[in-house]
Amino acid sequence: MTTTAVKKEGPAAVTPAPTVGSHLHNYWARVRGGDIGALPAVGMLVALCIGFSIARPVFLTAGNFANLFTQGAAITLIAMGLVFVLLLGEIDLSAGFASGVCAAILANVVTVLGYPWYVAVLAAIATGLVIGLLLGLLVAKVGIPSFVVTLAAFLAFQGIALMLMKEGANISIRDDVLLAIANRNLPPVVGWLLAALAVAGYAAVQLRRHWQRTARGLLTDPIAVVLTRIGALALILGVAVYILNLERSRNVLFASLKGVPIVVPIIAVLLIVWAFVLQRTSYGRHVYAVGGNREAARRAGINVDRIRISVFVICSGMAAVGGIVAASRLNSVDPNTGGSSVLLYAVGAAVIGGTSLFGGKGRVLDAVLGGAVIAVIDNGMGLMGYSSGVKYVVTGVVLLGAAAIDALSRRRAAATGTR
Amino acid sequence: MTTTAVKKEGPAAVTPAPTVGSHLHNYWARVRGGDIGALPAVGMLVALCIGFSIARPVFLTAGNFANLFTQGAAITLIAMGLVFVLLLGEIDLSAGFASGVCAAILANVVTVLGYPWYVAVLAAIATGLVIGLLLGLLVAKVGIPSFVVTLAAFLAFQGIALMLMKEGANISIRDDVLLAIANRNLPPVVGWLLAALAVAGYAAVQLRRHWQRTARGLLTDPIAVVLTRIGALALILGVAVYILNLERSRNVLFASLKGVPIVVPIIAVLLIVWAFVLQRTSYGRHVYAVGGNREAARRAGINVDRIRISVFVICSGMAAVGGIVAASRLNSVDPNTGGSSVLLYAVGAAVIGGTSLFGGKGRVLDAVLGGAVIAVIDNGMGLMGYSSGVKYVVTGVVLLGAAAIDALSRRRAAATGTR
Amino acid sequence: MSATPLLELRGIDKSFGPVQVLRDVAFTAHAGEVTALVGDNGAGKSTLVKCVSGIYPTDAGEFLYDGQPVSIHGPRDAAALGIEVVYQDLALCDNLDIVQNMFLGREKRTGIVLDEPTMEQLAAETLAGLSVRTVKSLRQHVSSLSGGQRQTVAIAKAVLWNSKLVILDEPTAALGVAQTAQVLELVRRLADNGLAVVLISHNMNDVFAVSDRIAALYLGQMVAQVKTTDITHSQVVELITAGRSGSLGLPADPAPGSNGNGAEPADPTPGAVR
Amino acid sequence: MSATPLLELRGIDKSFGPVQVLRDVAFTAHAGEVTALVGDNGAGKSTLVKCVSGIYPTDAGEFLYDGQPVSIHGPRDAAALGIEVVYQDLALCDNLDIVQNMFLGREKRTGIVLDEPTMEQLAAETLAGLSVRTVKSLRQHVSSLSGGQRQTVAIAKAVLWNSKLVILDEPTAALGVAQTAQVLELVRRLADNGLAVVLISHNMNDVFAVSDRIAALYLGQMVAQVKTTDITHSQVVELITAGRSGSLGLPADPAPGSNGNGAEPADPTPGAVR
Amino acid sequence: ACGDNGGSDQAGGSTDKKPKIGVILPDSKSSARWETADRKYLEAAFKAAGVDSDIQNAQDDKNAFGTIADQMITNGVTVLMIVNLDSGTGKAVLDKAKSQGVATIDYDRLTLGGSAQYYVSFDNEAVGKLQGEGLVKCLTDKGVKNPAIAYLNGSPTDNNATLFKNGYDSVLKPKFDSKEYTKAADDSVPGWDNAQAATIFEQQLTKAGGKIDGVLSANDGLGNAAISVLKKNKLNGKVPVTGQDATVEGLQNILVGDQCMTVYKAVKKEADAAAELAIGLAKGEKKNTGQTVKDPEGGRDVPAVLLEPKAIYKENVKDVVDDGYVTKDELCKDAYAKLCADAGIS
Ligand SMILES: Nc1ncnc2c1ncn2[C@@H]1O[C@H](COP(=O)(O)OP(=O)(O)OP(=O)(O)O)[C@@H](O)[C@H]1O
Ligand SMILES: Nc1ncnc2c1ncn2[C@@H]1O[C@H](COP(=O)(O)OP(=O)(O)OP(=O)(O)O)[C@@H](O)[C@H]1O
Ligand SMILES: [Mg+2]
Ligand SMILES: [Mg+2]
Repeated sequence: MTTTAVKKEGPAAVTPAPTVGSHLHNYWARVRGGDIGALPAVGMLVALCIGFSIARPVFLTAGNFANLFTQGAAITLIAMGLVFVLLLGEIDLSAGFASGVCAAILANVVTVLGYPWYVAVLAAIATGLVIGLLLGLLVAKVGIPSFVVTLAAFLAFQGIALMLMKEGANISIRDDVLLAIANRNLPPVVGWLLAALAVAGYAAVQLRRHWQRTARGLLTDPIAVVLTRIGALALILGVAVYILNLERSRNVLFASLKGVPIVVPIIAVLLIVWAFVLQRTSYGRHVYAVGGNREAARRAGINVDRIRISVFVICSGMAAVGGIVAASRLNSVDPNTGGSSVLLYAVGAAVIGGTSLFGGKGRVLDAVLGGAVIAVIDNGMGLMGYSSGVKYVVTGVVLLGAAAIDALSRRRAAATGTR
Repeated sequence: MTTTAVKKEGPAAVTPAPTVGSHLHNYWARVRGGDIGALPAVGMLVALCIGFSIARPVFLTAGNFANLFTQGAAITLIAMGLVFVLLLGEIDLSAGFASGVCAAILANVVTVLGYPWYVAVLAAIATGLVIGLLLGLLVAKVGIPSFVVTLAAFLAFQGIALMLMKEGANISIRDDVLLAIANRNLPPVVGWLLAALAVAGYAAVQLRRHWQRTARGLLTDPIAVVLTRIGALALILGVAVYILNLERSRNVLFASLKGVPIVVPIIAVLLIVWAFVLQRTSYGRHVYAVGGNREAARRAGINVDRIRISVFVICSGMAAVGGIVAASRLNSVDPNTGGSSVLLYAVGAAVIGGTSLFGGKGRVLDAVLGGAVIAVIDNGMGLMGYSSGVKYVVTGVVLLGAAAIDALSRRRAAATGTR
Repeated sequence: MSATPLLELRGIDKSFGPVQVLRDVAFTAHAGEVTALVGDNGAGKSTLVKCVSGIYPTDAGEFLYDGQPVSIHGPRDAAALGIEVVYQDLALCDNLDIVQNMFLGREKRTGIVLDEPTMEQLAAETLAGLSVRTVKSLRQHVSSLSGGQRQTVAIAKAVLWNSKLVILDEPTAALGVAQTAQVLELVRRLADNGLAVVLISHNMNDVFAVSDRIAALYLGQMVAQVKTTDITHSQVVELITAGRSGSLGLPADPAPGSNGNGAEPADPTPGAVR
Repeated sequence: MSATPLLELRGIDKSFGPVQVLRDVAFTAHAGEVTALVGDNGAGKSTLVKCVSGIYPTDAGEFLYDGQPVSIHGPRDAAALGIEVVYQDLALCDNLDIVQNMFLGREKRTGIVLDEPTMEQLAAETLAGLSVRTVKSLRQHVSSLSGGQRQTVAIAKAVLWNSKLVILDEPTAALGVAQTAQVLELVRRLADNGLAVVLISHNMNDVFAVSDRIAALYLGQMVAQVKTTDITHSQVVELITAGRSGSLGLPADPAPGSNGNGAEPADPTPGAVR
Repeated sequence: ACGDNGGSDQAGGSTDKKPKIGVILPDSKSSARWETADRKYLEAAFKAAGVDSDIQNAQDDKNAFGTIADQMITNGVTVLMIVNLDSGTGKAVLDKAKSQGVATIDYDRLTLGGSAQYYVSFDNEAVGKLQGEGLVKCLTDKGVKNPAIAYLNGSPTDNNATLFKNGYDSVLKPKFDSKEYTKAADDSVPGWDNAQAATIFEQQLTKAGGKIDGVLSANDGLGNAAISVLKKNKLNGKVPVTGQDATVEGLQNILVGDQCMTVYKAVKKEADAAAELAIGLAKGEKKNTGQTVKDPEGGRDVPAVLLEPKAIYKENVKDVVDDGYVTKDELCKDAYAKLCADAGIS
């Protein structure tokens, strides 16, 4: 037993407080080292936008920009919920049709039964939560693989949607509030107010954190970097709100059309809420832990079953929200709502954003970025005027190209040994 | 350094050569311990068959038994290929539409261009192999996640199929050989011959192995157990061939209808070939290794990229075979061939059979058993006469019930700590 | 040490399928003492630990904790009783960083929000006490740590809490000279503070340096549990490798594998394929 | 030992993103000798090994093998040169059994069919030579093995082949007393048979028992490579923990972290979140 | 032929702009006609009139349908012509177009409660009725007593399938009620998927113990699936099968005698009529169609052009070829040359 003298509190204080310069330097080293966070997804988006703008200049108009949000909203919302399930390395094939079933409940309650909109919305979301609970119980307690459970649910929900629609008819939605969700815009002033609020809130959180850490003597980013971040957010939001507040009616005589689409604050709030849950609460921490190493999580005393059930509840709940938005956008619900490619696109959105299908890696923001990529591709392809065969092919190729940008920029990660 | 005397060749000879009794005892201990192999899938099948036979006695007729094979053939073949991809923990969402594209090539070559059937079959399979090569290169060399690559391919292949069909028209297949694949039967004698050949081959392999191991003094199953296994196979094949050789024409005056459907030997041969590849060649060993621990495989000097590419080639190649069978069955190819639920059912078949989506665990037999489960459900549900909504729901519930049998019987595995 | 032991196991049996790994194992750990658990590779030490911490259910046997019979159905039950374990296979989440792993399952919070600064400070202090000098950042994912660094994180994680029984399964296997010394010192300190400590190790020097009692497992059977002062280095090695040493251990000969299949000391014999 | 070394490294640099782990490392291994590579936790030993075996690409530096410059782009290149490695993290496939793991990548075949009986026999013989006594069946999945059993399989896997250079990264960390003795004996035997052996270990007794030379890494720098007979136990410990000992090692003081960021011996400092 | 005027059309009045017509087709899987016929004829008509057009297909995806509509409006179309996937989605699109001052036409399918200026269509219920009548005719020709009928309906989620079914039910239900016919089976085929149709029919046949005397299948693809199963049981030609769309395959099946009839919709006429109205709207003219259809939901009389579908039997396959809907080359390939000659197709 050699008892070497070990200095207890070593040169911790020697570590220089990072300056702006060293921060940038470290960031650049991280990027070169492959730790690039959201950069590739943003890169994909920029590349796609540039490509489509060149091919079809109309892509760059304010009207098209506003369209993007409502077009991508439903899939993005479903993808946000799916991120939770994917974080555990599970899959929910039924999320698409679950959104359909919830939308069918919504339509039945509001149109057929004639209840007010908020009752219908509550009923739809409650349905989603119950569905999720059921799926979660089957996966966690009975132990059937989630692929099989949700494949069975995928079939069953199709049937339930059909039955709720009386075997094929569709149900229209006439309620103004519900229709407004995906079809109306905020008054320009409200848009500005919300943007200001968001920036203020972000600034408060960031600065508080900075001061708190500095007070405790912990390593923190230099204040200039923090301020730059706040400024960047303000700039982005400002530009976006400005563009969305431009008049985009094709014919002002008929109707005026301007303002931030109502779905935008809905997505933004849900994004903030779920990002908060995942990053700043112990529940979120446990989700990552179970996804990263289920056995380690169990040994750490985490109630793994409860976490597994909960993610299915969140996923189906978000699917319900997605279903409501889809119903609002289409003014109606039919047995195919949530069907066709909705599920694949939603999972694709999460994966393109950077979420791993093996669990443990992913963020809610991924779903939004990936959803944006898919919405942009869909939107851009809609302007190209191809026949359907060609359109499918080009869409696939564009998607692949976008993913290749991501993959190639992440290759360095593999090269330097970080996973 | 304590140098403890260690006996070099310990009581190895003391280990008693297993008797039939101890073999059964060990088997039972393994079953109780959760190591149950194909038992749950077989259990599922038996439960389903009993259920449907009670509900609809016609389920148990020879004619319906024969139908099962042709109905499940295409999905089973695609699932067999998917097992390879799943063994690596990858996914191929495009397998369904790949089979559609290959079928379209087949139809175009044989019907539109008028080449003989073997040229068409070769062209279709070659197309499958090229598709697989492309997917594999994108996944292994460019590094895009397989979900994204094959989602893009899923879209692109839909488009290519449409384009090959001139944007939507069906192409009929009138070639007798091609039509025979899924619609004709072997002469009864040939059926018996093939069955005898299969039993003889199995016996030869098993006995040779037994003698070889005994000669080397390695632990081996008692000869009685080996003989029982051979006998069991002979019995099962005998009964199956006997039933399939019964007359099943609705009206013997019109035409006679008996014999083993031609797809059966096709599936059987492919099953044997792929099972051999996975279990008895170093390629198969490497597939398991890469799926179990990619880094360990790499460190063992396995060319991981080549393995990853190869599984996509196999998968798309098998998809091509599935597409050919599907085209034969329908006498035509349409843009939806390989679409709708084909992919989910095929992946589901593999997973229900016991293949893991996380890689490293699965057998080709799983695909066949899982495919049988799905075919039986589909077949049985077709006899129930439900309306579509109810049918979807009941199908989902039945699938879930079957999977629950499996999950519950595997629970002991978790309880005793084996994974 | 006539006081009731903090942990007492009686007649523990554990099989995996046809293979019996623990048979009729008795074991005690006293508060204020370091009990060393020794045994050959595959003797069943880690399995015994996992039975105690509720990871594996036992087939038979009794658990007494502080003299009271208890049943432990999972790691949560064990944690509730104040049992902390450092597992041989470490069980860290590779996708989380050092601080996140150390506080996993017991995060510090203010309201519902995680209190990261506090956790970071506590983690830094604990690790500093374990002589870790090459960790670049506490926000590093554990997947990028060296073998010894991982082990240190696992140890730090277990000793952060106020527990009554700490079990360490080969905690110093991957550690350097200085770090090993530090951990052994820590083990002694924990026991001196009144905790019961169980230390599994193959290193006899370490065992004799810190332990008060030694328990020896041989092929799944507990062959001796004696005071460290009552036994010599070479006696322990004999117990480990042969199951007995003089009057200690298994009764003299009649073929060690007489009472059952599967557990005789056989050289690996080629098994039947499938 | 004036002959050309079998392996010679010169000026190896390796960084992970912003963190430099190896700087200007020189290292030699001679045929017929056991070279012990020692260093503190996180010193960079395993990283160096992985650079040699082609798992990590290096940022700079030269490899000479048998006097010839070579470039190793992956484990396959290393294997082709006759380099076998037992990694610290073992790298076994949990879903394969013992025999399958031992022959992974180099299966014995007759025609295209795997020759299972031969592999099983060879595996049984190799394992028997390593004193493994508790493995129930060679057809057991490695996931169900104890820590020490896993390690033995990894060692057996590496020594099955006719190689020229065997590198063992803490091979005895999880092994029992008898098994450790057996492995050290094996290490010596390999070197006596003319192979070059590199042994990484934290156990100074083992190092002094079998090695001919000792190379010490300190925070990513090679501070000394000397004959075992020319150095004492405590000098080695000093080299490991302080980077120098008398005339050996780093030049006397002016702050060890003078030539770069990142590698100074800092206690873990709370890193910035994100 | 499209997109060359994009980008600059932010400001108000659209009257002085070059007219541009957007068309949204529903899918390419329920029927091949949309991509193979409608697109071709519409494109030709627009080209002849010298107006720009943008024809897209929603691929049976309602979300895509909405997106395409957004994109066309953004792209500056002055007239939007839609084949709705269902009335709800259709209405959302029509309303949006209206609020942007874009004129609209319901093509082939009426959007209930919608706001389109015109409706041009074949009557889907009439199609179903022709199918029902065709089956009765074929069964009568065969002289089957108390025939057992199997239904192979279209997709359960497709409203048109429901309309077809209403049509043939109106013919056959009375016969079931009077015990003249027996209904052996009635199943919908998810997504009009032919492969599933084959399994479904095979099971119908098994369940009925082989006693099925007539198959009412909703289109030629489903019909062909049923025929493939019948062939396997050597029952083809003995059991009449219906169809729709007059596809090459369907017509060939009719020539061989495996299929009893199909319903031919003279798509060219429909396309030409719709194109004419659209071009008129684009130029700001209002045409009188002379006919209206009552929208039961909106209570509006929609000016309409209604065309008659036509039943095709072996005898009048020739009519389809004469119309140019399919070419003789496609239809009378190889083995069919003789059959074509027999049917008087030259
Ligand atoms: N899940 C399992 N399934 C089957 N056998 C197992 C399982 N886990 C452990 N074993 C067997 O049980 C025996 C005891 O294993 P254990 O891990 O408890 O040994 P140990 O005493 O900790 O050894 P070491 O010193 O090598 O860590 C070994 O022979 C091992 O192969
Ligand atoms: N992939 C990686 N990314 C970032 N840092 C890494 C990575 N791998 C290793 N490191 C860092 O490099 C340093 C050296 O690690 P290495 O594993 O080589 O140490 P070691 O000498 O083998 O230590 P031990 O004795 O504990 O095994 C450590 O500080 C470790 O945190
Ligand atoms: Mg152990
Ligand atoms: Mg190391």
